[in-house]
Amino acid sequence: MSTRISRQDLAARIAADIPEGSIVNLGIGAPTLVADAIPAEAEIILHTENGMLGMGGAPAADQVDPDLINAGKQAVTARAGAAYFHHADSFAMMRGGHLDVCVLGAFQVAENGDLANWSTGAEGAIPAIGGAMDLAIGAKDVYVMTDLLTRDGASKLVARCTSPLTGVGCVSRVYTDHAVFDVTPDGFRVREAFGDNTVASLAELTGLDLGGE
Amino acid sequence: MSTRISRQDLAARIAADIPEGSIVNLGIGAPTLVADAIPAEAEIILHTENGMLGMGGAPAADQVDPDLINAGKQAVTARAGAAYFHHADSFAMMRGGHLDVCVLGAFQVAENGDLANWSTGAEGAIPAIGGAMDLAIGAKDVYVMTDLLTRDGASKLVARCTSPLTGVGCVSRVYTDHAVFDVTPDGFRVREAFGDNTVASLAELTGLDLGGE
Amino acid sequence: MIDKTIADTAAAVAGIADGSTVMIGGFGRAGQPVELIDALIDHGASDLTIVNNNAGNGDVGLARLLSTGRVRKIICSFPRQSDSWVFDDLYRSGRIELELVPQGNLAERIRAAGAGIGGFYSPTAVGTELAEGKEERVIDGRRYLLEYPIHADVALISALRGDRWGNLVYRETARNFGPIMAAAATSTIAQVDEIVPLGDIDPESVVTPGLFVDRVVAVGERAWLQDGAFIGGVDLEGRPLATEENA
Amino acid sequence: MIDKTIADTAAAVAGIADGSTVMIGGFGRAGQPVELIDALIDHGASDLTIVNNNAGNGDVGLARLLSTGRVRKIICSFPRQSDSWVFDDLYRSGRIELELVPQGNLAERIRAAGAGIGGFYSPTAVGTELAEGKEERVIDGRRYLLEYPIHADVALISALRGDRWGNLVYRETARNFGPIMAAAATSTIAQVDEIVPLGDIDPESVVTPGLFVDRVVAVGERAWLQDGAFIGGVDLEGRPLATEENA
Repeated sequence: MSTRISRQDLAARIAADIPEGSIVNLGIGAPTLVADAIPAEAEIILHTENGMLGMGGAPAADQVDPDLINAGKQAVTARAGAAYFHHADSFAMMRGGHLDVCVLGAFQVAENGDLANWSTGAEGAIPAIGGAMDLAIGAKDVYVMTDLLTRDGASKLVARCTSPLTGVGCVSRVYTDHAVFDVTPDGFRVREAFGDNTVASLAELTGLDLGGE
Repeated sequence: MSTRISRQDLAARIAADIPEGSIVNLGIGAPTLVADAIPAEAEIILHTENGMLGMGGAPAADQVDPDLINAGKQAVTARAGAAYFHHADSFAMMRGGHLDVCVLGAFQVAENGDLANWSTGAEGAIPAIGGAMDLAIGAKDVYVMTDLLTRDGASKLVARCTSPLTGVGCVSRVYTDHAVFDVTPDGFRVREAFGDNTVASLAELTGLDLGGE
Repeated sequence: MIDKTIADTAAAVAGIADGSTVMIGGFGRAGQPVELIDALIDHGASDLTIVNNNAGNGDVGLARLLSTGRVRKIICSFPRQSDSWVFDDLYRSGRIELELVPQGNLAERIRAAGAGIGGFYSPTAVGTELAEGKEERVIDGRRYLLEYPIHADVALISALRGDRWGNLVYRETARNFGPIMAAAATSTIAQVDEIVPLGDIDPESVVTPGLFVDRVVAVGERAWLQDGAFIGGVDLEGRPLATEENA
Repeated sequence: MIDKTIADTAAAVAGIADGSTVMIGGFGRAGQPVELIDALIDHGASDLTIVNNNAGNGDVGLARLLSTGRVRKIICSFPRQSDSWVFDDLYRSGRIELELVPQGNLAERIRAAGAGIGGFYSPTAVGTELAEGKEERVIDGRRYLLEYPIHADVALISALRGDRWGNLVYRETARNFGPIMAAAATSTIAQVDEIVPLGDIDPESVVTPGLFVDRVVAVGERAWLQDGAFIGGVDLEGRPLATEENA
């Protein structure tokens, strides 16, 4: 029984949902895979909050330039039409509502759209926020890309977040390895179930009312 | 009896008081004459709030460029080392305290340093502020350049401004055609009297206590 | 393919609705998008609120727009100029509303709109009559006034060069309000002297990144750059500086 | 003649006092003024508060400064990285104070300091635990938090080229915090790869105008640009991205 798709396939699924011409920020971690899934000829403009629009893919090994990196501090390239700017201008773009889509990782997403992705709240853990709180409130659409379940089998889709929040009511859609969920006024609704997953099986996995009869 | 110096001589007097290396903004009107009084070899960096540092003097007639103007909308030139920037950056320089000196015109200056230079308050007059209020609060030293007396013979140096204020307690020095005055905690003090003017004669002209015995 | 270029100015301003707030770039005439303003006049939108540093010069551009009677209100810092007779007449006869804003507050309020700032404490105008009705707060011993962002439906700006992604560079002091207005408006329309191929603008030197721009239209070399009408400043009372009678 | 160029990094950092707040440019290692930080370590100033986006990488630059024990507090957005072991150890053992600030608030607070803004209402962190103790205000139906500027005594930044007036241009994403930190500090010290004659930098392309810069020191081509140590990102939990175990 097939119930999960690979992270690469999920990245491709997200990339296919982003319209040509969109301004998109990809959070650090798994969401960076979406960049590789965007066809080279597609004009989707990637924003990286450390100061660039028009980010391209990874460079050849001998073209690596330590001054040219993305928010995950990985080496990247610049496309024709790129622009560099400083951090205040970069976050003004984000906070001013000029990004169409951002894709973020998550520890938890609640059915009211709350996002928790910066701290598990675990004792002794070193907190780190980066630009996630700004992305959460700034992008027109906040997509989350994550496994549906933690390694312990707990659902990352929850009724209410127990981990510290990144943003309130900000998530519009969640792409998981089991299914894609929209956040609606009535809670999560299954947009697309992968493989053998059904609304009923997903409701059981998450313990949430997903609107199946 | 000589009691007044020319506006050109006054501009030269102001220019001589500005140290090499200063960042200086010259308000519209008479203060623009100060630019011409700065020796060409002196490196005093002129800021014009419409978006330029390193402003030079007037161009030759056949070199006039309507895209290159000062705050008074007069044609100017750019020196080697100049920089252009947008209005928010330009006023951030001013409001953030990065200018050393500005020279403004005035309708009235009060002995507590209050400045009135944007509106006479006359009925039917069209108000206009421009950057004067930002300069008043932003420059480290606010110098005023003005005739001491109005055409009606009233003193522009006053105990309290009656015209609408531009800034509160902002003026540090007033250069007039009769004398130069410092604004001190005790009120105006004569820094230099031109020609036959004396502290006593200036006190009589202004009706103010200038600290003469 | 992203292509924000538009064939002509009439198409560029199509869709601007009656009642819109329209930011218009420029300081005096430098950076004023004269060709777009002319197109807006032909377009006919009315009941407009205009945001500009000034209130028009001579009988062209913004001044001509004002003369059509389609501007309900203007938000600016310096309406009074030697050649602002169109505005002067409208204002004196009560046919236009004026919101006078110190130039630095005007710039910062526009910048705040583009940057998603809800409000900010400004040091400018404290203790003046323009502080009336504004919230004052003392922060670290200094007095500030609370100022709010100025958003717009449309920005009309002028730049030197643009590409099909909307990246823009400006020329000299004509840059002025263009970059911040582009970010503050829901829809930004830029006239440029020249449209260049994507990649021709150095990414280190882009001033307005394309995400702030919706339409780019080439107008060619601006004839009014050559007409000599832009010269001459004004004194404190708005009279031409050549007139030496005023202190 | 204005000449802000300084012969060497030791002279450039001379005068930085114990107890100073020092902004240090860079995002990760891009734009980090490693040579100036090394000079600051040799200089010996202690009891410092450091403002940087991160909390050091590996054992060089900011990480090496932290390892000296002379940093009392760090203000940053993202301390946890795959190679932040120096900070991690100090933090876990309670030997350094951390003020965690969302990256956009960090940038905007630094920008506010340079721009003379007393405070601003930010949309970021509303409803999160980082909102605790902050004033919230609803403006036009949206919730905001009041944030205050971050000022510094000194900024150490890295740029590509500079001239004797202090004009700077940067390189690619190494620009990051340099321009806003330069404006927010009482004294700004810039290391550049190269000092060029006045007038060589196009006035249209100057990123940091010289009035924000006090000292410029040339360090030559940065050797660490070539050492390969800068590659590799981190995931949500700060582990190297090459490790595929984390979602």
